[in-house]
Amino acid sequence: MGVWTEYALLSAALLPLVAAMGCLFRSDARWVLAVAPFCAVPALVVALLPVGLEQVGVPWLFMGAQIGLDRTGRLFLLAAASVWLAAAIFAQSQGIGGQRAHRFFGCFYAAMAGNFLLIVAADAVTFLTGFALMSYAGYGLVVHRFDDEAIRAAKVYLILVVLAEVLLFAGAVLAWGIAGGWELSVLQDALSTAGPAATVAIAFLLCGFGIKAAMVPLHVWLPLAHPAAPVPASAVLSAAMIKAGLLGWIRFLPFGYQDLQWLGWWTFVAGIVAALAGVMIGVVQSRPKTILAYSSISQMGYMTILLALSALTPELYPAISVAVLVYVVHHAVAKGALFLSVSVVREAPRRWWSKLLEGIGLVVPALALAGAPLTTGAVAKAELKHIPDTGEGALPALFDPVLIVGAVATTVLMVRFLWVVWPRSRRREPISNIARLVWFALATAVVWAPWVIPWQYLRRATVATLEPAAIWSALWPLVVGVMLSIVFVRRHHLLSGRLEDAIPAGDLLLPVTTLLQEGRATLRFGIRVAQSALDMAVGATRRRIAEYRRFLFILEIVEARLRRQAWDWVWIIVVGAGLLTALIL
Amino acid sequence: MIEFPWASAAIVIPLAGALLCGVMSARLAAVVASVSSALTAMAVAVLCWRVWNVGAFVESLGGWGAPLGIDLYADGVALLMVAMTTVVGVFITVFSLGYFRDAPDSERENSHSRGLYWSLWLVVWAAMHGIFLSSDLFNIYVCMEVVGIGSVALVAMAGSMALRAAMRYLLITLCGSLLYLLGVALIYGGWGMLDMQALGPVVEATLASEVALAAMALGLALKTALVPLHFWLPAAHANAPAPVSALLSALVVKASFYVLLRLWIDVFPAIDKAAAMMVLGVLGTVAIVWGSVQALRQNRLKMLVAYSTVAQLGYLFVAFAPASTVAGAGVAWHGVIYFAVAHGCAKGAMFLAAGAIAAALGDDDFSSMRGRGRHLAVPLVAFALAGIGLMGLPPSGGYTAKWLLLTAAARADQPVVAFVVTAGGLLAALYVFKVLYYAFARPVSGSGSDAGETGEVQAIPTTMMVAPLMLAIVAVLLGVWSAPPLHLLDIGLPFGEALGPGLKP
Amino acid sequence: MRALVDTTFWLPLAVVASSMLPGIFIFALREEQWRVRTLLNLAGAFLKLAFIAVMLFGVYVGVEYETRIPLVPGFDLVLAGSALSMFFVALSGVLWLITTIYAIGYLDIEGSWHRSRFFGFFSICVSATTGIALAGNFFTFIIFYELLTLATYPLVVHDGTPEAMRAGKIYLAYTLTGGALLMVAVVWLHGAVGPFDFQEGGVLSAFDEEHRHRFVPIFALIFVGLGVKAAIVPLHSWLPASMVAPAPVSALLHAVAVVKAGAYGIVRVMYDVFGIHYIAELGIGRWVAVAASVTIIYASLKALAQDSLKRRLAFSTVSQVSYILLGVAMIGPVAAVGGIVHLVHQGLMKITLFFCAGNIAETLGLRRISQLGGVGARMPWTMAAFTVASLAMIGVPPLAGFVSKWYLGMGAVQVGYYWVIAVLMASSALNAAYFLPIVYRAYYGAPERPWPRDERAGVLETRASLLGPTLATAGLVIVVGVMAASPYSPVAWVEIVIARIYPPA
Amino acid sequence: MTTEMIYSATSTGLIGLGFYALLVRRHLIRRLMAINIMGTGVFILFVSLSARGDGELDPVPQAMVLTGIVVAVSATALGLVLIRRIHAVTGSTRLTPGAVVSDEDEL
Repeated sequence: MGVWTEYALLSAALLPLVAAMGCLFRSDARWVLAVAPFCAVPALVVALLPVGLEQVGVPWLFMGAQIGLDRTGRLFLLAAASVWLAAAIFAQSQGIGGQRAHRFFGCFYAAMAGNFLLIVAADAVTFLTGFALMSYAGYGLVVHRFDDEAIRAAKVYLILVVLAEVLLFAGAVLAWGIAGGWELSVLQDALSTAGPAATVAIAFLLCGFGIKAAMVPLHVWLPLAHPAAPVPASAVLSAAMIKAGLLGWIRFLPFGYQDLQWLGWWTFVAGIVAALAGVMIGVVQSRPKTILAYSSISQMGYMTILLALSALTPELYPAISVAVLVYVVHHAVAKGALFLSVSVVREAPRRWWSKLLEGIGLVVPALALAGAPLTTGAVAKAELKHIPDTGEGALPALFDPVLIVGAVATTVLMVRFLWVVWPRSRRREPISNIARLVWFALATAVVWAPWVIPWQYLRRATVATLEPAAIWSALWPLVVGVMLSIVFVRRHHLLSGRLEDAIPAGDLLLPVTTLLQEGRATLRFGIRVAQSALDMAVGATRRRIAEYRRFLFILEIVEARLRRQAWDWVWIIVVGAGLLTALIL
Repeated sequence: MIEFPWASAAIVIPLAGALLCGVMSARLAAVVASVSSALTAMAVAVLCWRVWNVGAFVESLGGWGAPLGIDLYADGVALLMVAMTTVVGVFITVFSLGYFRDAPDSERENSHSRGLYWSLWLVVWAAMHGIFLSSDLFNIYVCMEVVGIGSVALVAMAGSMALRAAMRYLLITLCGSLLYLLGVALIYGGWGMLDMQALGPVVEATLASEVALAAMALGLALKTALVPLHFWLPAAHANAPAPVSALLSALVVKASFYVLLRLWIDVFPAIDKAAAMMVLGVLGTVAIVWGSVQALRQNRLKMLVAYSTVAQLGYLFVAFAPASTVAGAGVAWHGVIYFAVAHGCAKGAMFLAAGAIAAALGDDDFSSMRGRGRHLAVPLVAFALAGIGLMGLPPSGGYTAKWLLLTAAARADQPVVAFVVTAGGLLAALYVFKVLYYAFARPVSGSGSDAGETGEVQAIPTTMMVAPLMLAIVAVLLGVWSAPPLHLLDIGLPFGEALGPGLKP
Repeated sequence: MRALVDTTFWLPLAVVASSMLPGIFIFALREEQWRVRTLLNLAGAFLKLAFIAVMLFGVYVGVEYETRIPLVPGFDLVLAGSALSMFFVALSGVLWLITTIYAIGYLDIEGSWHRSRFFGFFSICVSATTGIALAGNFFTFIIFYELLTLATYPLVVHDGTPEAMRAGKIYLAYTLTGGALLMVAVVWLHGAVGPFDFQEGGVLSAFDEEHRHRFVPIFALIFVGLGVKAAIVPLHSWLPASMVAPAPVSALLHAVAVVKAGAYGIVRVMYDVFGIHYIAELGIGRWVAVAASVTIIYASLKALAQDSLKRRLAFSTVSQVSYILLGVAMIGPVAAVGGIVHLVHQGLMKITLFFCAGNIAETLGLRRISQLGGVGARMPWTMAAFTVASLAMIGVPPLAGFVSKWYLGMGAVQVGYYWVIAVLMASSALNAAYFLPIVYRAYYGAPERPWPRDERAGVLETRASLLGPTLATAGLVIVVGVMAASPYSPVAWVEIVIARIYPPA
Repeated sequence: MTTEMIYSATSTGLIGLGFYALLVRRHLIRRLMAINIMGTGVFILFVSLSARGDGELDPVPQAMVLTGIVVAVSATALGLVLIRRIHAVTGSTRLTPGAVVSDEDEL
C-alpha cells in the first residue's frame, strides 16, 4: 500500500464532486456536459484494477475517515460505476436538462460522488457522508422535470430522505455508544451483542437504509420518483442508488455475526411482501417506468430475503453474501438497461437490423430479470437456490416455492413491461447513436458481463448454469410465466388495460397522506386553540397593565396635590414623628 | 508645603473669588471665576495628595482650635466629597462660561446678573467645602445656610418661571436648617461642645439626644428631598438655569446628606438607630419607585432629570437598611458614599447635557427633540454616558456603588434591598432610554414636523459641549478606576469603626 | 508592579482594546470619511486577529496570560486566557473581521445614515464580546456583559424606524432585566463565599457544606440572567424582534456576540464557577438539559410558522444556541465537545445564513420567504452558500452542524440520556422542515414579479464585499466539518479544553 | 418654675408656633415670619444654654446666636425680595397659583 493509494481511491470517488462544483459556473454549460463521460471512469478503473486495496485511514478527514475496497465494495463500485457511466454518456448525448443542464448535471455528479464515496467508506461517518450527498443530490434529479408530478414525487422523496437521515443519525450514534468507534466492522461487531440499545440502533439503521433500499413499507417514494425523473436519472436511481441502501445494511447491520431472530423474521416478511406485492402492483401499472420501479421493489425484496436468512442462520452468511453480490451486479446492469430502453424505444426503428438490435436490447435484460438462462439472471437465481444446500440451519420451508413463484411473477411483470413499452407507432424523438450504443452495450451486458468482470467465482457460477439441468430449471418458470401472461391477456384483459392503474403508483402513500393531512388539520386546530388561549391570556395581561397605567395616572394626581396643596406639612410631621418614634422606642 | 493650610485654602480661594466677582464687570468676573476655579482645583488636588500620603489631619482656623475655635477636619470621606465637588464645580464653571454668554434672554436680564452669578456660585462652592471639611456642628449650620441662600438666589436667576420654586426652596431650606440648629442647641445643652470628633465618644442615649437626632435628621432629610419630603425639589431643580440645576442636583443635596451621615455615625453612635434606619430604608425604597415613575411621566427633559434625582437620592437612604446590621454596615456605608460621588458626577453631567440640549433647541420639551437627535450628538452622548451611571451599568461609578450596595444587602441578608436596588436600576433605564429614544429615532417622514426636524438647532458654544461630556466620562471612569477613591475613603477611618471591617469579606 | 513589556499582562488587554480604540476614534469621524473609517475598522480587525493568534499560540504552549487591575478592594478587573476563552475569542476575532468587511459593503448600499456611529458601536460590541470571553472573574464578566448590551442597542435601533425602536425597547427590556438578575445573583454569591476568580474545575465545591442550600437558587438566577441573552425559551422574544436590525448586526447578534455571550456565560459558570462535577452533584445539569431541549423544539416549531426570512433564521438561532447548553448540561466529555464546538459551528452557519439573507435583501429587495422564487438562478453563489449552511443546520454530514450533532448524540449515549437523541432527531427533522422549503423555493420557485430592486456589480451577482464574506463563511462551514479530525479544527481545540475538565481516565 | 424652664417653655412654644405657621399659612410673608419666629425660638434655647447650672456664663451660645441672627436677617432679606418679585410677576403672594383668596384676608 503506497501513501497515495488512499488518495487515489478518494479522488476517484470524489472526482465527480469537482465537476458538480463546476456546475455552479453555469455560464459554461457545454463544459459541464463534456466532462460527463469521464467522471465515472476513474471509479470504474479502480474497481477493475487487480490490485487489492485494504482499509486505510485518512486521519484528517471527517472524524478520522477509513476507506478501503474489499470484495463487496469492489463489486458494488463496479456495478455502480458502470451504470453511472452509461447514464452519464446517455444523458450527455441526449442533452438532458436543456437550459437547466448545469442544474441537472450538478446534482447528477454530486449524487455520483456520494454513491462512490459510500462504497469506498469503511467508517460510519464517511459512509453517511456519501449517503447524504447522494440522497440530497438525488432530490435534484427527481424534481428536475418540474411538473406537478415531479414536484410531488420529489417532495415525498425529500421527506423520506430527511427521515432516513434522522434515523441513520440516531442509529449510528446509538451504535457508537455500544462500539466506541466508527469503524464499520467494529460497529457491526458491537451491534451483534444483544441489548435494548443495540435493538433500537438496528431498527433505526434498518429503517434508515430501508427507505433507500425500498423496503416495504418505506418504498412509497420509489414508484413516484422513478417515473418523474429523467430517464438516465431513473436508471441510476434504480440501478445504483437503491443499492446504496442495501450496502448500508450489509455494512452496518450485524448480518452473519449472530443469530438475530427478530431482525431475520421482520426482514424476511418485508422481503417476501416486497417480492410478491411489488409484482402484483407493478402488473397493473400503465407506465413503463412505474412498472420498472415496482420491479425494483420486488427485486430488492429478494435481496432483503437473503439478508433475512443470514440473520436467521448466520453460518449461511458467506454464501449469502456472494449471492447478494451476484444479484447486485445482475440487477444493476439489467435494470439500468431497461430504464434506458424506455427512452430509446420512443423512436420506432426504421431499418430491419436496427429493429432486430433494438428488439434484442429490449428483450434481453427483461429476460435476464426473469432469470432466463445464459444471462446473469440465471446465475443469480442459481445462487439463491444453492444457499439452502450449504447451510444446516432451519431454513424457512417457504423459500423454494417463493423463488419459483417469484420467477413466474417476474416474467409476467416483464411481459407486461414489454407490452407497454413496445413501440407501436412512429414517434419522432430522435436519439443519438452514442446513446443507442451505450444502451445496447448495457442491455447485452447481462450476457457478457460475467466473462469480463475479473471475478473468478462469477465466471464459474455462470459456467455452472450452462448445464442442461440448470438451463431447464431456469427456463420452465419463464415459460410458465409467458403462458400465464397469454392466459391473462385472453381471459382478463389484464395486460391490455382493464385493470390499469387500479392501484395508483405509490400504493400505500395515499392512505398515509390522507391520515397525515387529517393529523395536520387536527394539529392546526389544536394550535389555533392554544393560540387563542394564549391571546386571551396576553389580552388579560394587557388589560391589567392598562389598569396599572390608570393607577399611575392617580399617582400623578397625588403628586400634583402634594406639590400644590398644603400637604407638605402632613408629610413633614409624619416623617418627623416616625423618626422620633423610631429613635426613642 | 505641609505647613500651608490647604484645607482652609480650599474654602478661602473660591470665597475670595466670589468677593472679587461681586465687584467686577461680567466679563472680568468670568475670568476671575475661571482662575479661582482652577486654583481651587489645585488646592484640592494638593489636599488629596496630602491626605493620601500623610493621612487625616486637623487644621484649626486661625490657630484657635476646638472647642472655642473652628476646626477643619480633612479625612478620606470629606476629601472625597470635596474632590467630587471640585470636579463637578470645575465643569460647571466651564459650562457656565458658554452658557451665560449665549443664554436665552430670560436668564441674563442685565449684565449685572452675570457677575452676580459667578459671585453666588463661588460662594456656594466655598460653603460646600466648608460643610465637608468642618468638624464643628454650628459651623456646618452656617455653611448650610450660605449654601441654601446662595442656591435660592441662583435658582431665582432663571427669571419669572423659577421665582415660586425659589421661594418654596428658600422656605424649605430655612426650615430644614432651623430643625438642624435645634438639634445643635440640644446637643450643646447636653454636652457643651460641638466638635463632631469629640462628641462621638461622649454623647449618650438620652431623650434630648434622641430628639436632637430626630430633629436634625428630619431637617436634613427635608433638605435632601427624601420622599415624601421631595415636593420642592423638581420645580427648583428643573427651572433653575442649567449650571445651577447641575449644582443643586449633583452637589447641594449631597451636602445635607453628608452631614446627616456624619451625625448618624460619628455623633450618635450611642443611640440604637436600627428602627429609624429601617424607616429611612423604607422611605428610600419609596423614593426610588416614586421618583422613577414620576420621571417617566414627565414631558420635559429637565423635569425628568430632576425626578431622577428624587429617585437616586432614595438609594442613599435605602442603604440605611443593610447598614443597620453588623455584617452589612461597612460595605453599605462605602456603597452609600461611593454612590453619592458617582451620582454627583453623573447627575451633574446629565443636567449639563440637558442644559445644552435645551439651549440648542430653545426649550427642553420632548416634543421638540423628536427627530433632531442627530444634531445633538455630543450632549446626547454625554447624557447616555451619565445615564449608564444612573442605571448602575458597568463601567461606571454607579455600577461600583451598586455592586457595593448589593453586597451589603447580601451580607445583611436583606433580599428586599437587593431587589429594590436592582429594580431601581431598571426603572432608571426606562427613563434614560426614554430620552435616548430621540437620539436614535429617525424623523417621521411626511409628518408636519419636517420644518422642525431640518434646522433650527442653534449652535451652542464648545464649552457647553465639552463640559457635560468630560464630566460624564469622569462618571464612567469612576467605575473603571474605582480603587483609588475607595482607598481614599478609608483614610483616617472617617466613620470610626463603622468602616473598620470595610470591604474585606 | 509588572514590567511594562510584560506581554502576559498586556496581551489580553490588547485583544480587547484593539477593537475598542478604533471604535472610539470612529465616533469622531465625519460621515464622509469612509476611507479612514474603513482603514480603522480593518486595521483593528487584523490587529486583533494578530494578537489573538499570538495569544492562542501562547495558551497552547502553556503561557498564562493575565491582566489584573484592581477596581474595588477584593474585586479586580481580570482578563485571562484559558483554553475555553481563547476558543470563543478566536471565533469572535475571525467572524468580526468577516462581518466588518460585510458591513462595509452592506452599509454602502444602504446609504449614509449614521455610519460612523454604526461602526463605532460595532467595534465596541466586539470588544465587549472578547472581554466577556477573557473575563477572569464575575465582576469583569458583568462589566463586559452589560457593555455588550449597551453597545448593541444602538445597532439594533440603527434604522431608527418605529419598528426598529420597538425592537430596541424589547431588546433592552429583556437584556437589562437579565443583566440585573445576573448581578443580583453574582453579588449574592460573592456575599456568601467572598471574591473569587474563575477557575478550571470550579470554585464552589469548596463551600459545599456551608452554602449548599444557596447554590441552587443562585444558579437558577444566574441561568435566567444569562439565559435571556442565550435566548432560552421563554426568555427569547427579544431575538426575533431584533430582526429589524441591518443584516451585519443580525449576524453579529446571532453568530458572534450576543447570544453567544449568554451561552458562553452559562458554560463558563458551569465549568469555572460551579465546576461541572459539582453541577452534577447538585443535580442541576438535568434541568438545564431539559430547558435547552424545550427551547430547541419550541423554537423550531415557531420557526416553521415564519414567513419573514430573518425571523425564521432568528427562531432557528434560538433553537440552535441551546445545543451548546444541551451539550454541556449532559455532563460528559463527548457531549461537552459537541456543545462547545457548536459555539463555533453555529456561529459559522448562522452568520452565513444571515449574510445570505442580507445579500438577497440588499440586492433584490426581498425579505419574505414567499418572494424568494427564482433567486437561485439570479444569485447562484449566494444560494449555494445558503444551501450549504442550511444543510449544515439540518445536520447533513459532513458539514459543521453534523459534527456538533454527532458529538451531542454520542455524548447522550455515553451518559445514558437517550431522550436527547429523540430531541436531536426531532430537531433535525424540524430544521429540514423549515430550511428546505426556502432552498426549494429559491431554486425551483418561479419569480412572481420583477424584483423590487436589482443591483448588479459587474459580472458578480452582487457586491464583492457582500459575496466574499458569505462564501468565506460557507467555505468554513464545509471545511470545519470535512476536516473535523485534523489537529487544526475547532473540534481538536475543544478536545484540548475538555481534556482539562474531564481528564482522560 | 426656674428661669431655665421659662426659657425652655418659651423657646418650645415659639418653635412650635413658627413651625405650625410655616406649614399651615399660605401667604408668603406670613411664612417668612413663621421662619423668623421659629428661628427666634431656637435662639432663645441657645441663650438659655449659656446660663447653665454652675452660674458661669458660657459665651459660645451667645456668639452662635449672633451669627444665627445675621444669617436669619440675610435670609429674610432674600425672602422678601423674592416675595416682591413674585408679587410683581404673578400678582399673587402665594406659592400655589390656586383659587385667589384676598391676600389681605390672610394677612
